[in-house]
Amino acid sequence: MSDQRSIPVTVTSVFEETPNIRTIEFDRKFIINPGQFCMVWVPGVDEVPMGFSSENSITVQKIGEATEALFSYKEGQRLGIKGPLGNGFSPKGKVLAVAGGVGAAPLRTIALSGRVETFLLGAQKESEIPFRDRLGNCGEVKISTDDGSYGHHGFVTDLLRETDLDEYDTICVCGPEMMMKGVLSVVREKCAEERTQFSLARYMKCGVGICGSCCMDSTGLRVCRDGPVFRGDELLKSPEFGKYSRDASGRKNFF
Amino acid sequence: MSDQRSIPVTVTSVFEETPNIRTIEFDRKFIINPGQFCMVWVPGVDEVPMGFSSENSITVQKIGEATEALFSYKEGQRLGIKGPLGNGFSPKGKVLAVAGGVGAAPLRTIALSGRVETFLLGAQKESEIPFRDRLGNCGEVKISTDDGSYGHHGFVTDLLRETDLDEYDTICVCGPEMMMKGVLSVVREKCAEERTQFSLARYMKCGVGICGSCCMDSTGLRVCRDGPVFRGDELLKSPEFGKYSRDASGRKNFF
Amino acid sequence: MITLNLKDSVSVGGIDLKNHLILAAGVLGTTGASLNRVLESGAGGVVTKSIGPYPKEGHKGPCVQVLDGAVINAMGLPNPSRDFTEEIAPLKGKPVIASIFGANPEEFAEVASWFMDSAAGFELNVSCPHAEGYGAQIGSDPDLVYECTRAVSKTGKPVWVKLTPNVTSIADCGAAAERAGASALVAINTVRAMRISTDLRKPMLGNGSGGLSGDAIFPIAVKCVWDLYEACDIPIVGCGGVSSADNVIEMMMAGASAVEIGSAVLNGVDIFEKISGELYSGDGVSAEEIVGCAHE
Amino acid sequence: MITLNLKDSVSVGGIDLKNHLILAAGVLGTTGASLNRVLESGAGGVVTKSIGPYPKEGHKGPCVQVLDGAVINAMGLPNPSRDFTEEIAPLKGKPVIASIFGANPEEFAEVASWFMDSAAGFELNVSCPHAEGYGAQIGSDPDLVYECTRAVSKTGKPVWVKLTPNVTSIADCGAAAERAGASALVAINTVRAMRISTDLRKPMLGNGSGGLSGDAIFPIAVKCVWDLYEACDIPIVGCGGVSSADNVIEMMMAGASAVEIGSAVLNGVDIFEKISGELYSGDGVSAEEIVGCAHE
Ligand SMILES: Cc1cc2nc3c(=O)[nH]c(=O)nc-3n(C[C@H](O)[C@H](O)[C@H](O)COP(=O)(O)OP(=O)(O)OC[C@H]3O[C@@H](n4cnc5c(N)ncnc54)[C@H](O)[C@@H]3O)c2cc1C
Ligand SMILES: Cc1cc2nc3c(=O)[nH]c(=O)nc-3n(C[C@H](O)[C@H](O)[C@H](O)COP(=O)(O)OP(=O)(O)OC[C@H]3O[C@@H](n4cnc5c(N)ncnc54)[C@H](O)[C@@H]3O)c2cc1C
Ligand SMILES: Cc1cc2nc3c(=O)[nH]c(=O)nc-3n(C[C@H](O)[C@H](O)[C@H](O)COP(=O)(O)O)c2cc1C
Ligand SMILES: Cc1cc2nc3c(=O)[nH]c(=O)nc-3n(C[C@H](O)[C@H](O)[C@H](O)COP(=O)(O)O)c2cc1C
Ligand code: FES
Ligand code: FES
Repeated sequence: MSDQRSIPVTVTSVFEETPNIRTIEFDRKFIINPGQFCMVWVPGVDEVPMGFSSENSITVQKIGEATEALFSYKEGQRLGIKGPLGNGFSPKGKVLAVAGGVGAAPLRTIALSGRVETFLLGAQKESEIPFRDRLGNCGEVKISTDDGSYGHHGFVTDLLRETDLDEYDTICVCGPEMMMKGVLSVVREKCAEERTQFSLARYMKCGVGICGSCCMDSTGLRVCRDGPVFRGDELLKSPEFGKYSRDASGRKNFF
Repeated sequence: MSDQRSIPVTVTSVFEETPNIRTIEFDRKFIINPGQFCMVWVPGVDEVPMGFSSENSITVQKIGEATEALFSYKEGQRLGIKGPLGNGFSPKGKVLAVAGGVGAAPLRTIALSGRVETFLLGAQKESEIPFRDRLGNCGEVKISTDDGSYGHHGFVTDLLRETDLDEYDTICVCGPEMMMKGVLSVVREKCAEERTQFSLARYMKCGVGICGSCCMDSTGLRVCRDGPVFRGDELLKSPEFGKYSRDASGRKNFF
Repeated sequence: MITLNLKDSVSVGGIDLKNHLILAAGVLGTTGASLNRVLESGAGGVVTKSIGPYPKEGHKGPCVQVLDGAVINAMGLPNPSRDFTEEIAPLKGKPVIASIFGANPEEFAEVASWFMDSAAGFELNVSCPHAEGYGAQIGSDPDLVYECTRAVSKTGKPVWVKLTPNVTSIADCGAAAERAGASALVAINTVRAMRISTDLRKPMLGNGSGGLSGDAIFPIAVKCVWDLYEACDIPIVGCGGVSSADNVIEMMMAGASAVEIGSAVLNGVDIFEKISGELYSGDGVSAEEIVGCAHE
Repeated sequence: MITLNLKDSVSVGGIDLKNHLILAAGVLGTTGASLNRVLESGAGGVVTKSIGPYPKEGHKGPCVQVLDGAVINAMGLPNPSRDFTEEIAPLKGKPVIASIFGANPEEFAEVASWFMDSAAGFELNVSCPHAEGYGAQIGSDPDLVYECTRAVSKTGKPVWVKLTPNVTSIADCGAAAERAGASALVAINTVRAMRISTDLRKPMLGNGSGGLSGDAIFPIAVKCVWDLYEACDIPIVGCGGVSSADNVIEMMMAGASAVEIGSAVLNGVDIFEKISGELYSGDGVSAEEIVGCAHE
């Protein structure tokens, strides 16, 4: 039973990616696999899962109580970081990254290591694009916006459909589940589901694989520990992926 | 805080040294320094300190409840052994061993390793001499008996007085405290107290250095952990050595 | 090491198990799929997450810290309440024990009524140390233990009562459950505990304090099992810090007829398989031979 | 890490100490020489072995097992009784706290009377979990805690009352001691526990069960200190599993004004010096600043 405790860190800088997304850098580097996450303890508020967006940062989208509290964090303030947690991506060979919104955060760690050939990034509108010019040295970055205010007018799945997947050895995906569901059907059409890796989000209470709140149907695999990254062919078998997830109490919510 | 737990052992043989002394061998070898001891758990009875008389044996003199119970042990029966405990002897160069009765037990471990030049052994009478022909290959074994029934008629201190201590680098002593007190005054006369090492016995409840029942005046050193072996020059400063010891309740008993 | 002989089925407190190793309540027990996974990976039975009369979201995080080889948690009994019936419906017939809680005998009876069909039996959580009005707040009072147990034992289904060590006398609570018709006692739930981050100057759990589990509490659990074995005649299920086959044997010698395993799943969900691998052998002794043998 | 500023003297519950680190009762406390050695090796104060109205030999061995990073002991309160006065007489004027026990208020008062001169104050052992008729058998009943405390607080000397975690509410016991005039509360004594040798099929302590101490109980002790800090106004001395400077700070943040250290002496008698070395520095904060700060 190895320790999984909250390590205190001090915020060293805050970068405003978009009006709703901020990258918080701290004074401690964690040894991570790309796609691993941490449980971020916001003292007095809550503890929530966040992907590492680099070895010493998280990138937070304002959603509710904990993320709003995080949003107000300034240099010098302290957080607890429990991690790295989960399996992370296993990028091999040429990598295609497919991100929706803040889902770019964990994919950025592959890009920072110079291993992403092509990065497809979808956002609602130009002002909502995170990590602009901060994605590391990818071969190519293609952006889509729902309203067409920047890049391709449409969804990131459109960009994906145009892409010759045979050129890539690994496809790594992270974003809202309905977007990932769309990605799954595209890669399936192109018979690439086995080399596509999806980073899932489920309600996480412990993050370390003991409480069971993040388990997927019908394998019972824990997103926090057996995941968060699962292969497309695994997800195709799941009655849950793209259909529902469970809330804090364990009740199902359908997307 | 490293483990100090009772390890179960099975008795493999019992050797009758004398009518009152038996050597109990068990199926597990401990890595010991000569002079280290163990706490012997006699299930259902008590736990008492005993020197290792070899890496896989203890040698027990029948005295009271626990030792009587041990005395009845047969092959196949089980004991708990906590150890090795304490510092043990630090024999260097040519070694002279001086034993009284069952005090020969811890000294035997030096002899078994072939490092004893001369072994002086005192007993009450011939039948009470332990380890006859079983002391390993000492250069020489000299025996005294109180009643003269074997060897020198008199005390082991007489043998010591006749010995040229300058020939030895280390003198290791174990036996009843009054005998050791005698030895201390002989070695002191011969200015050898600094290279003489005495193995002491005090009432031991824990054996691991936490309870305080074995502490010596006036240093407060624990016989179980800082000892049981102390140099003669240290003991000369002790107001306790050769005068009194404490019983199970901590009250002083004068010799 | 002593090994056990595993018969076709192990019956403890009215419930038929596949072996002596049971998943403890609240650990990987939120969904039917997860419970099924643990059964498939070698558990002889599983206890569900504790289910109460109303859905609960539980405490704010951090809910769990794993430090110095121990776990502290303050989940706050999150549960989907009645919706949980559909989680375990597909497991009907398997050794699934529904852990239930309530604030009074009526609530216990009501929650129990939902699982009459799907569960092999009930485990009453009168022992969670960090849930206002529930758990240990009931389990510390032998009269309330009696009444809540009675309310569920009336159903005729096997009722295990899970006790808290955070009382002056666990034996009194066990005896009350026994009088009320419990078919087994489970000991123990977590031990009241707290850690504080000296850097952040705040308790490390969102709820402030929580419950200690894992290796650290094994000696406490053994003692509780021992005391219950002396005081009661119904079977005891040992729980707390079990992580090896030797721990299982030790619990049994103290008086446990089976054991529950929680925190040790942190070492891997295959912990049940691993322990069984060491615990059972063709020429092992029968469990009856060693249950309580250290009392002799 | 936060460090503390060490003033010339630290006063806790009416007793002047040399620093915040005190040797816990029953550990290396059987003789005056041993207590003196611990003081010389850096302890800010020392508590003696618990002394009772009659000499006691204690339980049969094994009395102590150190396993899985924890200690279990069942010494059985061995003590020389009144003879102990001569042990600590030479230490007069030093921060020596006499731990005393009795079966009733009269016995407590009598034993206290022997040490009026030699001890800086008293610590009442109403918390040892393995001594028939003494210790926790008194400490589990707030009324008895009140009476025994009252009997000694009448002497006018500082009285610390050492509490057991093996109760439903340690706060109730602490409040009783406070009402009776205690000048500080010490939390905690050992936690009821037992280990069994699966090879020998017998409990590993001569007495059967005993008390758990060391690292394993630190989170339990922190919680007890926390609860007492919420319930009482007199100073609290934290005890249980403290083995590092960070542990000291954590206990203080939970509400302790000083700490006692027992089992960690297994790491070496110089543990006090080692911890002070890390705990204190010229630019450290004052202890008052952090005592109880995690409650805010
Ligand atoms: C593995 C993983 C990685 C993630 N990485 C990022 C990231 O890099 N950046 C980012 O902005 N967000 C990330 N999230 C999502 C993030 O955890 C939620 O946005 C956050 O928990 C919302 O908390 P809140 O208190 O602000 O919102 P609340 O008001 O409490 O809830 C709003 C919604 O957020 C989700 N949520 C709340 N609490 C949790 C929880 N404990 N676990 C999971 N979901 C929760 C639920 O869907 C909930 O309905 C990740 C989630 C997971 C599971
Ligand atoms: C370091 C050390 C090494 C020893 N080595 C040996 C050895 O190799 N062979 C051997 O025969 N004896 C040895 N002894 C002595 C042995 O421990 C006692 O003879 C034994 O404990 C007696 O126990 P009992 O129950 O039979 O006697 P009891 O009837 O209980 O007591 C008789 C006397 O034995 C001594 N004694 C009893 N219990 C203890 C105890 N827990 N610790 C210390 N002394 C005790 C006391 O002096 C007591 O008065 C050693 C003692 C020590 C301290
Ligand atoms: C994360 C977590 C959640 C728990 N939830 C519950 C619960 O819902 N109901 C319950 O009775 N016990 C619950 N427990 C207590 C365990 O069932 C078990 O009694 C305790 O953890 C001791 O066993 P262990 O040391 O094997 O973990 C929980 C324990 C943990 C660690
Ligand atoms: C060997 C041993 C003997 C003890 N004897 C006493 C005692 O006589 N009186 C007492 O109040 N506490 C006694 N205790 C309890 C300690 O004082 C302390 O409360 C407990 O060990 C927890 O602290 P620790 O984890 O630092 O050891 C004893 C503990 C040990 C390990
Ligand atoms: S969040 Fe607890 S098991 Fe995944
Ligand atoms: S016997 Fe306990 S300290 Fe030596």
